[in-house]
Amino acid sequence: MSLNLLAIFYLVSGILFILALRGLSSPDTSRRGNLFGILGMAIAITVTFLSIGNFSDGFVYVLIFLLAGGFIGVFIAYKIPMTAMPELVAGFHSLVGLAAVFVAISAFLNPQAFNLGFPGNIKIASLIEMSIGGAIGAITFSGSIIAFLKLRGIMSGSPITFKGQHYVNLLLGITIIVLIFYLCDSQSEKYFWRIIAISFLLGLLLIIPIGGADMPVVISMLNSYSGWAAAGIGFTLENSALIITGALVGSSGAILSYIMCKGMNRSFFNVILGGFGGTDQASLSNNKDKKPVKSGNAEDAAFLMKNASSVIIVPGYGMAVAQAQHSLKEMVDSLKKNGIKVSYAIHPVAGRMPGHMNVLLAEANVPYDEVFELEEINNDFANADVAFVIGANDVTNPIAKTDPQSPIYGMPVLDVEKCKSVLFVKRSLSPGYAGVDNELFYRDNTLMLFADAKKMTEEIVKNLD
Amino acid sequence: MSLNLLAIFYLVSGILFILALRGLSSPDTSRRGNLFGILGMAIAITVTFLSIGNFSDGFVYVLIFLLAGGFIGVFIAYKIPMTAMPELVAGFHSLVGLAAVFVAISAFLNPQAFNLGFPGNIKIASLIEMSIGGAIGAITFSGSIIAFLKLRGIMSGSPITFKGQHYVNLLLGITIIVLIFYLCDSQSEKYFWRIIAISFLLGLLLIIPIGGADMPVVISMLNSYSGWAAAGIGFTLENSALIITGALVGSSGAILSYIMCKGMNRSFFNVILGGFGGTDQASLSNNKDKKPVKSGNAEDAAFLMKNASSVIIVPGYGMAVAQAQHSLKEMVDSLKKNGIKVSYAIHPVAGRMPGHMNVLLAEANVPYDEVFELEEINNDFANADVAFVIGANDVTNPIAKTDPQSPIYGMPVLDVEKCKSVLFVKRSLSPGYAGVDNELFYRDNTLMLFADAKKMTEEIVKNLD
Amino acid sequence: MEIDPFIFRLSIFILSIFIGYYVVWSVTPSLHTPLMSVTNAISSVIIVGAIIAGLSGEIDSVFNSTNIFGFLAIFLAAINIFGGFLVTQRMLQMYKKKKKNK
Amino acid sequence: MEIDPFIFRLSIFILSIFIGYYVVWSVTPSLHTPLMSVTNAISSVIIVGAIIAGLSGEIDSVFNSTNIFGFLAIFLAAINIFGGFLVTQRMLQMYKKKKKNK
Ligand SMILES: NC(=O)c1ccc[n+]([C@@H]2O[C@H](COP(=O)([O-])OP(=O)(O)OC[C@H]3O[C@@H](n4cnc5c(N)ncnc54)[C@H](OP(=O)(O)O)[C@@H]3O)[C@@H](O)[C@H]2O)c1
Ligand SMILES: NC(=O)c1ccc[n+]([C@@H]2O[C@H](COP(=O)([O-])OP(=O)(O)OC[C@H]3O[C@@H](n4cnc5c(N)ncnc54)[C@H](OP(=O)(O)O)[C@@H]3O)[C@@H](O)[C@H]2O)c1
Repeated sequence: MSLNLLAIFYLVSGILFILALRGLSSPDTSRRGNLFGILGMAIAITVTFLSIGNFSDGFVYVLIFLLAGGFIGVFIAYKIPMTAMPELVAGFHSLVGLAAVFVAISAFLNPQAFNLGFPGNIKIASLIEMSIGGAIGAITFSGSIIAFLKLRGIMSGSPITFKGQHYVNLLLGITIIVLIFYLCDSQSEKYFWRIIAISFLLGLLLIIPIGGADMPVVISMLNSYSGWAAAGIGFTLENSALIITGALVGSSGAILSYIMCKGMNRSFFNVILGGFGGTDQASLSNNKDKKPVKSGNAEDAAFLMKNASSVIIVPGYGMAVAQAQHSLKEMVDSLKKNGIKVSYAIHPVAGRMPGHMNVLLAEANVPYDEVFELEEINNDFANADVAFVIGANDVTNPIAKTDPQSPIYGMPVLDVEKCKSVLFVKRSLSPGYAGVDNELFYRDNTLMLFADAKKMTEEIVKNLD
Repeated sequence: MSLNLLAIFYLVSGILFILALRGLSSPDTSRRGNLFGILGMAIAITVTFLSIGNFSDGFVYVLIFLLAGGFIGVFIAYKIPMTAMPELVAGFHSLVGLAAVFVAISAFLNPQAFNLGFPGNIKIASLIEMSIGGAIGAITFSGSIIAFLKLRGIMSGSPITFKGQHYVNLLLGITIIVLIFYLCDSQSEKYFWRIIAISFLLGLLLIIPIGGADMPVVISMLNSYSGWAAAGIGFTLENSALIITGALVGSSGAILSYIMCKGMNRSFFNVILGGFGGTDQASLSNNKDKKPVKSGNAEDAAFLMKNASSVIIVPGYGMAVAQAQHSLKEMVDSLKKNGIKVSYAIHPVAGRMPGHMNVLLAEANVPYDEVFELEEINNDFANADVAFVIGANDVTNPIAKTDPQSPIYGMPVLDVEKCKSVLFVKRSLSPGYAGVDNELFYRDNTLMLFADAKKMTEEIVKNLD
Repeated sequence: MEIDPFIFRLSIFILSIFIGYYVVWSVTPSLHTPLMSVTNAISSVIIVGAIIAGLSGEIDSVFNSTNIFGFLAIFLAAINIFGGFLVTQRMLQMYKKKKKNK
Repeated sequence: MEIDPFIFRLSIFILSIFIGYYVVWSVTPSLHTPLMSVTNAISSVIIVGAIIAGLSGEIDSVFNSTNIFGFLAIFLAAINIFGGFLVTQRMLQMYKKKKKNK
């Protein structure tokens, strides 16, 4: 296949990836978008094969590895529960990162195959590109592994900090840059291996100090890194599909991190510098159990909601932990059978990753046009009878509106307190992710339902029948 | 200057143009955006000079022509009244179109200067690109001239149609394509001139049948054409600044035409195929002067508004015609002094070009945060006391919501009739652009103020003091 | 063998169309009139071609049939550039927030 | 003299960053989770490099120190491609409108 035709096909596959992301602007077009993405990938792989045209033994092995990987991928994709999405994405990122490292290594060891020169005499520009691609890939790999372990609970979620760690990281970063200089100068293999090794180490050190609950921002940031790594390799391979895709993924990850930080009203550096959001800190809340709270059981809740004319459901992280979305849907269905108007209010950072609640509700067959975003629904609380807050906490905390000292001050929150009555389903009075006490628990129009979210909704359903 | 450096500078200027358009996403950033645009243009011009490096006589003449044109441009920009924007844009488009034609001609006559080969032996690809660029440029030129004449009132605004005109246009279009083939085959100059000549003719014939009031859509479409012409020339000159800019302008114009057509609830083809929106048709309205209307004078209007607690102003084309924006602002100021809440409601297609009302109000120093778009304000009419409709008609016509036969059926309209009372300032009962009678004139809570918009507001101001 | 530069230009063209699409949809409707005038101004970057054409003749014969078109194109494009950017600036200058006004 | 292809690639890269910026802001927040998984899937287009690396050895010695890395990279990227697109499809399949549900 001519180089020109090949370039056009790679361009087409880059454009198909753009269309894939574009499809996500609405659920209706999203499935078609995903198909565009698959098509783009199929084109890129096929033309790469054709361009080599080497249908020998090697080709068979490529197919074997491709299918083996594909098989594992399909298996994981079917088995994974929706609640494990954050870990899954982290795990997948680590693979992309490692793949980028391997491609960079191959390019270094066998530059002829990529038209980059000869071992010991590689073009300087290519050398720089492949070191950058490899280094970012390595950071992505080891960082994602830590993120994965923390999210999976294999490693403690608490931030592990030590004095001067930021200086150590800075030093490592500088070392990598210096090594790239040496590599360009000497073309010596040992520098290349050192760059990769130090990058692995840097990835570990960067993510270890960040608390488990901050992992979503980290994942998105690593996503962005994997994009830049791909773009770096794309320059090495002179491949526009990789360059376009890398840039897309790079900006997408960066924007998502930004959206998350803004939603939590924290700066990106505050997250990245670490030491926040560990589980220890979260339990360090003050003056709790001091004021009296009204608590009730499933029967009370069922009674209240049956007599309401409109109910707004506010799901949060606890719903995900308890996997309560299916029984919640059942509850809503039986409320609707009683002629009660029910809608869902989703805060932009409810749960632990962007869009977390939406996926879970979609999994439970909740139609997406019953699910509203903060700005769409916040005025409706004043006219609703009951706010049913299930496993959410920070996203309802009015302290964000009043106390400039509070860590969540300035974050927009759902005005559940404007409802006639508020039901809180959670297991205790302990605070949520941000570690801030919620004064709503102690209000007169609040009824606490202390229980696991799933058990509680199941019981409410029984009481509704 | 090396070709690579030159290419980088052209890329930078393309990016600056992107940032210029991006700035327009809010009035705050728009001025900086415009400066980016100017900077981009300055870079493009400067590096072009440097790349030629021919500081001889020719250079002096270039400067003379540049400054002469610049002087005229500055003069026009300072003198033009804001109400003449539509004509101005049409006039400017014609110049871009003609410039594109001239560049294409130079490239054809003197291909060496552009590295395209030699006269009589020009690269086929370049020949195609320059013919397309030249043809689109010529269509843009003659079409814009007609649009300009119609908008300025020099030529009758009524659509001039004859049987089979669409077939004639189609034939001309095909002829152009055939001539391009011949040109590539023979490299003969005569075919090139014929392509340009027929394109001029086609431009005239395409726009003449379109009614004067549809000109804004046409202008935007011609804007889009001028972009594609620039991109075509950009391929010929292998210049990325031109390619990027051409694509930007091309899509921008197309999207604006689309927005306008959607706002009027008409299809693009309906507009382009012509025969609609002439002044004759507009006066052909039925059953007017039959039902009784309540009409009042400035005193009545002043009394009504003085006793209101909130007033919504709905400006339309008539305000632009009467240049009433300044006295309107005065009226609003004196209402505000009386403690009355006043806001402005702008329909997306109020006036005769997108954003027409906004510019005029901005000219009269109305702060842009008092000006609301249809979706933002439409619910407020129900709670307002007075809707002051000044020179608007179609955009308030409730027939768009009720009568599927009406030409404006389905267009979103401002719900002025929900106000306690509605004041209409216009000179007669004659309909607006769409030629449809407005039943609001005959309602009980409507008071007609028959007068020129400027005179009426001036009198109201007197009565308010 | 190298990839034909035309293909790169095509890529740039197509990607720019995407950008144009997004960038224009993000323009607020109240600035649609300045948008029309500024796109008109930037499309006169065609002056680049005009300058090359104008300077292409031999040094001694400044005006001949080929480069006179270049000079004319410079003239026309310059009207647009200066006129377009200035009138846009004039319009944008008028868009003010409430505070400054009271 | 021709323009260095690197400059074209740089243009493509920069323009794509703009597109990424706009395209991602236009994604509806309720689809942010699928967005994360699909961007992960498409970033495995790096498999293109892996395939070239895997097939670069001599025909007779399929596995040697250089192209074994290529094969490993193919394996890893394939997990992502199949896993990423499928899990995205699985998620998107769940987003339904009211009508179908009642
Ligand atoms: N969405 C994102 O992108 C993202 C990313 C990073 C961080 N965050 C942060 O995450 C927080 C999200 O707020 P949120 O209101 O959704 O959650 P939250 O404030 O973290 O509160 C979750 C609550 O759920 C309860 N819970 C836990 N397991 C439960 C179970 N099995 N049954 C019932 N309740 C259970 C917990 O209380 P008990 O222990 O008393 O049961 C806890 O108070 C925000 O602070 C946000 O900044 C979000
Ligand atoms: N904005 C755009 O982009 C665009 C583009 C193309 C078409 N259009 C069309 O233009 C129309 C705009 O609606 P509109 O409500 O703004 O205007 P309209 O429906 O055309 O009505 C304008 C009214 O202003 C009155 N008028 C004219 N001169 C006046 C003066 N000197 N003093 C007072 N009144 C005067 C006229 O009535 P009298 O003769 O009785 O005074 C006329 O009824 C829509 O139909 C739209 O589809 C808009």
